Amino acid sequence: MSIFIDEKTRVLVQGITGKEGKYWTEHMIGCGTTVVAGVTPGKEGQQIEGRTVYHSVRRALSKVEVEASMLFVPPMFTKDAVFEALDSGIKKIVTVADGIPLHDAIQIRRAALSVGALVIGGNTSGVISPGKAMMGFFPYWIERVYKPGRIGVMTRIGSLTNEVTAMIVKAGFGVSSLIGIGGDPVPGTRFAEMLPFYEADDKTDAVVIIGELGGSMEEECAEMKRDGLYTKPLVAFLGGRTAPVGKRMGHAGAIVSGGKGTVKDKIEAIESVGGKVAERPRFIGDLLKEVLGL
Amino acid sequence: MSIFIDEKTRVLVQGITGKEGKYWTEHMIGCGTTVVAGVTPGKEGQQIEGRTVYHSVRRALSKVEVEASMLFVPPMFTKDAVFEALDSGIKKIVTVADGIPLHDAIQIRRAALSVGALVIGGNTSGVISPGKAMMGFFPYWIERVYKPGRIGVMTRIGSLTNEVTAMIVKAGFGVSSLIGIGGDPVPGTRFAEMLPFYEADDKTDAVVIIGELGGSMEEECAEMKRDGLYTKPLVAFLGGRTAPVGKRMGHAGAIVSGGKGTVKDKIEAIESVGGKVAERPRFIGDLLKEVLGL
Amino acid sequence: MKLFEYQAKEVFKNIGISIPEGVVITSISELKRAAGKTGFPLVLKSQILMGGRGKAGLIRFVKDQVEADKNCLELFESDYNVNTILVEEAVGIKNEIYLSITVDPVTASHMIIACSDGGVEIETLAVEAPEKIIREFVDPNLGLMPFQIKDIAFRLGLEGEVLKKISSVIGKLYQAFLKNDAELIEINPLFITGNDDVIAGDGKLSIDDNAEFRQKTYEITREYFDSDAEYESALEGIPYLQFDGDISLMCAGAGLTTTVYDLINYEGGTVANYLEFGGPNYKKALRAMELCLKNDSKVILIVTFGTIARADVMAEGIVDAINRLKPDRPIITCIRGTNEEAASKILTKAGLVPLYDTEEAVRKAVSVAAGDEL
Amino acid sequence: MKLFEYQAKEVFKNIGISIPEGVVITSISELKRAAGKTGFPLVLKSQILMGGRGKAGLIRFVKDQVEADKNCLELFESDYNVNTILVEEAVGIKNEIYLSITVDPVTASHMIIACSDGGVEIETLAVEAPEKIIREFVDPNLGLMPFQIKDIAFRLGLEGEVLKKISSVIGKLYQAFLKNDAELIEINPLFITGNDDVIAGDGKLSIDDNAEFRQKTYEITREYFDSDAEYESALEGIPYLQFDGDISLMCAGAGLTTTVYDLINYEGGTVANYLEFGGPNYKKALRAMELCLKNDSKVILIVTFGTIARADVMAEGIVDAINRLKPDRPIITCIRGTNEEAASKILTKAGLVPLYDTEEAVRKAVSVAAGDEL
Repeated sequence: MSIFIDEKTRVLVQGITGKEGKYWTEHMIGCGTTVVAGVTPGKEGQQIEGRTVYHSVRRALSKVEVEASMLFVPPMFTKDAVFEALDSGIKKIVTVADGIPLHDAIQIRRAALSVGALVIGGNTSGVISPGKAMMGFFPYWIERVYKPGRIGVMTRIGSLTNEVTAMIVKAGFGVSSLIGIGGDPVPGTRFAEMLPFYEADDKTDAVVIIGELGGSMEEECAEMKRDGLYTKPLVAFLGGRTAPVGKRMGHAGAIVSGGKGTVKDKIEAIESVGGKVAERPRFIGDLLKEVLGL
Repeated sequence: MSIFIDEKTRVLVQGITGKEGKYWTEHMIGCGTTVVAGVTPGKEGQQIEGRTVYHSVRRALSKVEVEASMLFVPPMFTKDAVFEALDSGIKKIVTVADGIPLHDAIQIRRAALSVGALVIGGNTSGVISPGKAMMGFFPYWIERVYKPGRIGVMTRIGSLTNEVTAMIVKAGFGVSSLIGIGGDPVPGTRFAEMLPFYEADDKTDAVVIIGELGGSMEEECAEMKRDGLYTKPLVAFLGGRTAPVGKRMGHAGAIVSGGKGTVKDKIEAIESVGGKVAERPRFIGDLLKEVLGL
Repeated sequence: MKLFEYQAKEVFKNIGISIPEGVVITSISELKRAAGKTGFPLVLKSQILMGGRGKAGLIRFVKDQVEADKNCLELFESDYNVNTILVEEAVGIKNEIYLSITVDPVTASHMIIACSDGGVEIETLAVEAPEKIIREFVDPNLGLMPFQIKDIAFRLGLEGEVLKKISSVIGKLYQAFLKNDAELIEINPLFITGNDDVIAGDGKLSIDDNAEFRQKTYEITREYFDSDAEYESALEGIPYLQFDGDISLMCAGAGLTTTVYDLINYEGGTVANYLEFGGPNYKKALRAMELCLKNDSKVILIVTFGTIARADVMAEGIVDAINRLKPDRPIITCIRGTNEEAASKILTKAGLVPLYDTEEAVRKAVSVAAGDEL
Repeated sequence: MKLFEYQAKEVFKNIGISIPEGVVITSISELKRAAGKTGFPLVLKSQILMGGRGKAGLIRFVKDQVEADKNCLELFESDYNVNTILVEEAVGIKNEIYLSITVDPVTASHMIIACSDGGVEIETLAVEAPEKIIREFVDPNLGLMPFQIKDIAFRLGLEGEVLKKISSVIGKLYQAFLKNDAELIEINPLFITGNDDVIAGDGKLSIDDNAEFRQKTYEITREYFDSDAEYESALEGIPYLQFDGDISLMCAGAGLTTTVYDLINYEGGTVANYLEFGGPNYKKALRAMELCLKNDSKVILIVTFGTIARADVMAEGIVDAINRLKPDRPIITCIRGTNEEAASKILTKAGLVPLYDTEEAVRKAVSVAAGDEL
């Protein structure tokens, strides 16, 4: 079992004929992903990597079975594309778009919640179950980063993911499933909402979350653990411990507001429920060994 | 057991300080209804019929338990009042407003469906379980019309309800629960959605629906019966058998459009599943005796 | 409220949907100037609300001024109460599309209906080619999404420029539907011209009367109605339909009135007018009776069974109306509901013989209309 | 994009929220005319984006022209980069309310925050009187409903005319929030005057940069930024923050850059600037290095671990930048990710000593900044 995606998950690619869509569809297939069809309005009948392109999600679904949809769609059209996928009953959606308008993002998440769908992203590299399948753009070919294993990873920060995952692998572990929640202020799905899947996954021994200042996603994970809804070990790396208050350092989501969302708060929350926080990426390995009793 | 309301149902009255609100609250109490509080913005602290008035539904619910809300609110404010009740988690709402804008009505029904609430109306006299309780404005004091008994009644047509119910009583029957769905093109709840309650009600032996030309509510009841979701006898009286096509005779909902919704269609649908349609109100009694084997 | 074609097209134009070059005229003297604007050939379109204007010969294509004058005169002088004619350029058509938006009460959605066979009435299409009718349901809280528009366009078999233009029309029509609190908005046909231009060939817009308070109000004029009596009663706010039978109905409540209408037909009687003075009008007995008396009916049948519309108040109003109007024909009453005993006394005192059973009252009215004594 | 107070107030005014009489000036020569419009006493409000202007003495109440001149000059000549002053009438205040709208990511709602203790920063309120903070969550698909507005007003303890006026302000502020794709819109304080008028005493509006394509664009000027370098890099689209330490960061990816920033602090180093040239900027090594070189930093630290941002492309860009700019300070690289082997060759060939471990690179940079050899 994998979280979200494995080699059998039937994936549709929306925006498959664009430059990014084409390029990453090839890599997704290369990684083992079962891409079954693509969608680009006006391009029905084209073939990309041997997959048929349809005008719309509905038309694709009238021909092929689909479980998940991968969106390579510009930010300003992402809301429409997500709603199109939801309209067809697709319950797993990944959007890598960087720059989704905030007010669109709110509606996307609202829609996902209302039908019980998982929308991952935007502003993410996507999801990967190393050795099995990938949706998004992970450099799965760098083996010292994306080695299969038994550690679940969730991340808000694309650029830090390679860094931290490399440390996990360096310590002798591998990754079961990695979910890139995305760096936007309003991601479609939050850390805590994915934890139950890791809890139920017999291929995951512990979860590492890669977070940063701002928002409350790390605190929500701590709550899940406190409430016993997640019982496996939890290790975190958090960027921005020394970040100046009020400055927007990078992600729009990474800003401390109303006195909430400091890394200090997050560390306290996680440690108060028995989780561990690594001060440096390098420490992740030791903490994992500690919590797993190795 | 009664449908929707009985003497124990705790009822809130929104718009209680208005002329209609006051008058009918008195009658609802007179009929046996448990009215627990009222709401009129700006009138908190007033007493109507010994019930405390609150500024808002939330404030009322912070003080008293409520199961159903009765709205005496003008049509243009009805959408807001319904949403206010839904916001507080009230799942049974009756609105008598005549003149709710169509686009508001669509949103009201959509909201009711999305949270699984029953919104009865608008443009209805409400609901009554004779001898127990009433929400709306039924002349329950006319005993030759509102006699308790074992026949369930649902109606789209206020003005015909007294007429038909009188015939049911004249034939020796009485009414278990009467639901006035309302005469608008988009009522909050449809006949077919109430049928399962009558099916489950051990105090109801048969259901009489009072319908008319236009729409598809009667056909939907026939479908329920065909699909076995409603198994008790079904008798209908339908107005507008001889109505000229395309003319709007009364209710906005009562117009034949797209060749659909003629009384002929409705009769065929009901009779095809073993239901009976009375040509005249007077025939209702005989048909009831027939279907009940009396 | 149903708008005339030219009014609907004005709404279309304001929201950016192309319409043919056209001029509204109300007399033949304006025709020449109008034709100067549209050029020849042109189309004379009678502005009445009745459906099937084409079949009734109320839309005329004309080649030149002589034909135009002749046809225009014929239309103004027809039996169809044509007071306004829309003079329009004749558009060169490659294709016609059907497009409309209404609501679906079952799913609580806005419903877009489209069909590649435009120009035909949707009722006909529904019977003859139901598989060609495209329905798209829109969540009113989300509004029409671009992917839905695209899907409609693809299902219509469109591509290229026409696809883009019709997509734009669908989006705009939806905006107009919302903005106008429309019960129905329809373009049928939507022309696709030889140059792939997309132009509204006709227009229907029915505005929800209940939303009047937040809508532009159109002045109610005689032209909206089939008869003077319907116009007059509309001004009064009393629902009224004109027929040409013997019995004037003066009932309270739409459903009860409709049922009385049925029962009269069952009994072999004929209805002179449908008039419903229930609800907010229950105190308007005088005005209602006046309207009934304008008919050549033989009897007035009054049936009510009210709750808020109190029986005693209605009875008083009726007696007052009789005293003032001194009706020249018999009146049969069947007044029941709240305070029916008081009503009974009022009517009896005034010399009427109140009945209490609807069917009995109907039979009486039919027999009186047939010449029997009251 | 954060707007200045006077810009936010312009938005308020356009949507019908009252603001004090006010004039924007950019030089002291305009003051007299402005005062003529507002009268005395008046308020001089420095238009800078920094919070806590009151505490910093950047808002001055003045009684007459002499005081006004003196204070205005002081503000323009302060260290706070004050180029614009809003000259406003002094409003007679009975009461102050806090009001703002933002989003709640957890419930996917719009969130209205109100408090009867206006004039205090919400962060302070959150700590000192959390029970006084009113939160109302709005379903973005339904929009703010009247009952919610009423409820906020009742919870604020309002009644009568003031309740009506503040209800209206809440509704309008919500419209402005939507129309402007706002991340945050805030009126703090919202004045209630002695006459029960309701006037926006201050205004904040932060527009979502991602929605720029559908929003009015405000020209980016130097006044929005704390430093020339931040202004210049913003024009370039490169995220940049000015500090005054020794190490220029030139990293790819916000999170990685922030982590490198942390690691430098852990190691006792200091950061000269935060610069992030990842994502769409990964081909802008030349421009990024130019910006870094404007600092008095002692070393440039380049850390990347990219996927789409290919390591070889970035390495080429860096080598090109070095060749062109001939930097006067050491450069430490830690370039990994897609095509890292090729990158390694390019850097080595150019005479650099590429590192592959972030911490090692950070330690190196700190030691070099401290005077050690490369």
